[in-house]
Amino acid sequence: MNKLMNMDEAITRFVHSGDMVYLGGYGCRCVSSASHEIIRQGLRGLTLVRCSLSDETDWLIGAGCVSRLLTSIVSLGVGMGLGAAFRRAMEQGIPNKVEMEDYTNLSLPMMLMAGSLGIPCIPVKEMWGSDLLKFTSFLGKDKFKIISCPFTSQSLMMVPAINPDVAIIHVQQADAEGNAQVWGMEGDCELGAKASGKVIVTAERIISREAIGRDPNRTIMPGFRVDAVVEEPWGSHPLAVTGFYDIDQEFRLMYREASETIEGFEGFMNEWVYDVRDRPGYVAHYQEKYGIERLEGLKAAPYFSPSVNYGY
Amino acid sequence: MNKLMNMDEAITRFVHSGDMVYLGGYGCRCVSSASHEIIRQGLRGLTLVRCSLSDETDWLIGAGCVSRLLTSIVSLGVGMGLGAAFRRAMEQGIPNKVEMEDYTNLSLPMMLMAGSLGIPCIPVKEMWGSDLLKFTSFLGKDKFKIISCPFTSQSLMMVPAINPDVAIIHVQQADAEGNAQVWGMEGDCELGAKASGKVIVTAERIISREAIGRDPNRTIMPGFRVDAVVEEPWGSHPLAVTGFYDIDQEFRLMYREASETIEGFEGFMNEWVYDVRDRPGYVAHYQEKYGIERLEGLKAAPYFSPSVNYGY
Amino acid sequence: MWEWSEDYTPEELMVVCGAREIKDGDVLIVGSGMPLIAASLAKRTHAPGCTMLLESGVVDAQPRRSPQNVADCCLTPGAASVHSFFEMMATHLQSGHIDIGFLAGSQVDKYGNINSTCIGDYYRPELRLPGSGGASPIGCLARRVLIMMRQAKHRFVSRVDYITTPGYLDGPGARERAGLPPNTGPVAVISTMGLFRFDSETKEMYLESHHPHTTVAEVIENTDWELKVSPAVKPTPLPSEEEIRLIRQELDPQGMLRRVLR
Amino acid sequence: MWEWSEDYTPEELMVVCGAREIKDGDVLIVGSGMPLIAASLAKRTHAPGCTMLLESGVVDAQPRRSPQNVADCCLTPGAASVHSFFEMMATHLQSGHIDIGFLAGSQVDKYGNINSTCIGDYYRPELRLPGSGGASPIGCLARRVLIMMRQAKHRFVSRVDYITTPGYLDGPGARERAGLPPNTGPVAVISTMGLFRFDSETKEMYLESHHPHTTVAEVIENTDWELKVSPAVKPTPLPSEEEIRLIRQELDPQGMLRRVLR
Repeated sequence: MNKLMNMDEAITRFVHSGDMVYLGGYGCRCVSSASHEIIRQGLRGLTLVRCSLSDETDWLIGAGCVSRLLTSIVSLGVGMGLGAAFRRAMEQGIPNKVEMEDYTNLSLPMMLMAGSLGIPCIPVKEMWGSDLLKFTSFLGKDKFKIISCPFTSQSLMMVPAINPDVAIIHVQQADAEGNAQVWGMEGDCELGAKASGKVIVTAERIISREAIGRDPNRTIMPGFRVDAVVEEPWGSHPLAVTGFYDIDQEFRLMYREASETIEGFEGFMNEWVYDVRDRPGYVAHYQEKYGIERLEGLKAAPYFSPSVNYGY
Repeated sequence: MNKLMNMDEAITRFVHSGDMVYLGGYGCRCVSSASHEIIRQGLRGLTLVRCSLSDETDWLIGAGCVSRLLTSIVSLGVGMGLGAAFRRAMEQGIPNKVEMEDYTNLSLPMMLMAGSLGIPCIPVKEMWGSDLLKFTSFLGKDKFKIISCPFTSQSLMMVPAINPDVAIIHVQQADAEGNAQVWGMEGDCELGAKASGKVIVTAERIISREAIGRDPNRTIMPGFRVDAVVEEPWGSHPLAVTGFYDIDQEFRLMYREASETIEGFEGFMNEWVYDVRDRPGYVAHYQEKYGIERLEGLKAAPYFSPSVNYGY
Repeated sequence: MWEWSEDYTPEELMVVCGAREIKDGDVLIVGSGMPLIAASLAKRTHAPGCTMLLESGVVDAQPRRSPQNVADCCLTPGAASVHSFFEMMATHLQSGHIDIGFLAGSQVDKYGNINSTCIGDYYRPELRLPGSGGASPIGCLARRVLIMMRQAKHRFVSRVDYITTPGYLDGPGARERAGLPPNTGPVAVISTMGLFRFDSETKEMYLESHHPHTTVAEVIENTDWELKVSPAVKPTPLPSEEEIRLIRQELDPQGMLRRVLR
Repeated sequence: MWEWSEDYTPEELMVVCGAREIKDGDVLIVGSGMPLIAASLAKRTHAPGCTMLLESGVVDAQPRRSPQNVADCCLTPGAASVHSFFEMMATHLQSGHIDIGFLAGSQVDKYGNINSTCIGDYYRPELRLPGSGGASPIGCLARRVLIMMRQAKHRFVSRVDYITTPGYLDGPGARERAGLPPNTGPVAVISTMGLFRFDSETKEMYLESHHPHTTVAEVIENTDWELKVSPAVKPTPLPSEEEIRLIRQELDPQGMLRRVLR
């Protein structure tokens, strides 16, 4: 089944105000472009599930789309620190209060994995002794449970499965059915997508079903579990995509600085989100403003994998 | 660290009588050659962990190496049925009684996964109503436990983690440090190896560390978790290895028929295991007996993957 | 339109019956042999949008020969996704995404329970059988289960010696009471002699249609309990010529299916 | 033999101190920045057999530039294995295969507990901090934890505002009582001013050596509890010229480390 559509249609059909939304990406393959469309559509009250959030979460919070955050770390990385919009929301409730449930880079993907496996909960061996157990947010008593291990009789910490309403992942390539392929750092995209009710795949390029079959081990999500496929070159910018483009740190720092004030944040949003219609419009604006050389300069240098034989 | 050694040394150092041994492979990439060495060394009392056993388990049982079997299915495949040695052991205790704990292709890999995650147990949603719950073998009451889900209060079935003493996996390629790469069907090799205390990697070919780094997503086991690396071309024969050689069904049927009698089984073992020193000796004998054309005829036809760019 | 074909073998008709149970858009999990051919047939005829998963970890395989088993390397090249049986069992089946599972076994009973573990006592079996593999989880968790088996009195028994794969256990509500998800369970048994369904009230298997090469009496004779028969029982519709052509020329050119079963 | 170098920055000395804690054969989990450089330095000098894991899912990365973060795409090409932070956290760390974890934070207390979550009240923070990421599980489960932090009175506190990562909690036996694995916990704190260890009896942090550019009194002044000092306290050994050369010319040619910390 051909599930190709543009971003506007994908978000309209599969993401709704109040949804729990899993966002893919870990340093690279971030869902920047999909987040812009969510902001343009003015969705509200989202619960974001994001293990290691990036710029897109800060935009979504600053634009007022987010009520709750299920996450493990909120730094934008070395030299960037916490997002200013995030901090305004947490510390001053601007534009709205955001509730946040703190987990870790172990427990949160374990919870997504439990979701992807269809089981209601899973044991973890960490958090003991930490204040992560002392303070809970919107999950309350369901943040974790301590039981007696039925095999060893020792205390066993169980964390609940997460099953978001919808997952958005950005991948290197997909076909029109939604078979999605990645390489490089994998993040928790597969876990998040498999845990979710609906799945939107955005891809740097659309390839044929035949081309997918030339290397089927790279498929992290088979098409039958995917609801929408969007061809979206530069979809992760200013974050990187292995094999396509590098991180645009200069652009990120520009946002970081602008977002220190509400006016600066709004200016950025107007220029890069509201005043462009879609990602091609965004890329066109970037090129116009900074020149084609800067965009070209981000493109990946070659470092090609060897071919392997799938024959028999 | 260079961990290259021959099969003799790898088995001598890392597999001992009485061990719980995980065997990798699912239709392809079977540990045929390692199993022959275990038989030659006369190990006894092994507990095999094998989700979907193949010819090697039948050889090991017939040769008297095995006391216990933790498995999910014991057919050798369409047209082959159950191994004759397996059946003699189960039905007549020849050469020795083998205790078998029956699980499924869901619960057993879940148990290996729990082992690989370092957690003592994991929920599964199956087996309810089946006689798998009614009859247990050597695990007794620890085959499974039913608890009340701490989140939903519904009954929750927990199965125990498995942590074998040693895992043996056969892969397409590895480097001398043990970084092991596969493609094609993955089976549960990664789960089994990560759940185990020691890991032996046998590989169709040894490649350089630099070559591993050209496609690091294909690594299923990083070298620091590996104890021994054995270069073993044709190591899975008569089972297949994607990209190297096809299944040798004729040879398998020959074994299947021979093994119907104890004498036939012993004849096969003498010819293909005891009377050859190692896998090169086995391959040489094969070539001598059946001709180089038959061996060549098993070699894989080309079906090459496209190269992908890891650059940035 | 299609012409009906009088030239068919019982196994070919079983495959056609299997294909007819598949709706367009269904997600199926199959082994090799008859289920794979049945699913392929459905995909080539009325259900082009169905997705075929192989237990071995392959999605939408494109084999160029009849696979010798579910993990045959010929299933890998050209597939949409290749990983592991763990992925299939845990992340697609256990999470509730499989519409149809095809199962076989050595015994089936009137509630659709299947035995593929042992004949006789579990601890001292007269005959040890392969065991569950993926069968038990598929039978537990797929929305609809189709059972394909050769008809024989010792195979169609009142109560299986060992429940490897739960059908309706001992009747209405038993699956749910045992802890299995609602709206799952066997929907049809396709044998070499007929097509059976399960009564929506009693969950007991009954004969829906007998294959044209046999009779209701013969089916009853080859069933080890007092088989109920649909008041509307009729001969199973014949395969179409196109279906037979597809099976023989494209889906099983090596005739493996026929070799295996004879 | 090596010559000692008088020309170094406090951060370079921290990196050298970190490297010295690594034994050949250790398996380390590191973030980018100082820990990555420290581990790389150890690997290039006395510990060629150590294995470096990046939290982002990379084993034995071969970056050709200073990574901007732990998930920088420059860490992928040439690595031994690239998958996910889940693999690192769950299948290597949680399963007990990590010897050393490097951690940082905004506050550390005398029992080595680390706060990277919030200053002030958790629900109404004066300052919200990044949170755990991989820090808490690493602090729970790695055999030895090394803490690298800038020295300041508001950072070296008697009790952290929030325990993101458990050190020795409130003293001997507390980790084990809380449910953490035995033989784990922080072994050293490396600051801009000195090197600290934990008393084997009391589990309290004490000053082992002050960096040559500072004094014991200065360290005490920049610590918010009554800091115990080793009777054998001495200046931290200087970096070698070779270590400084490696750092400046090969491991951090862009001088990112110095840029970040100043």
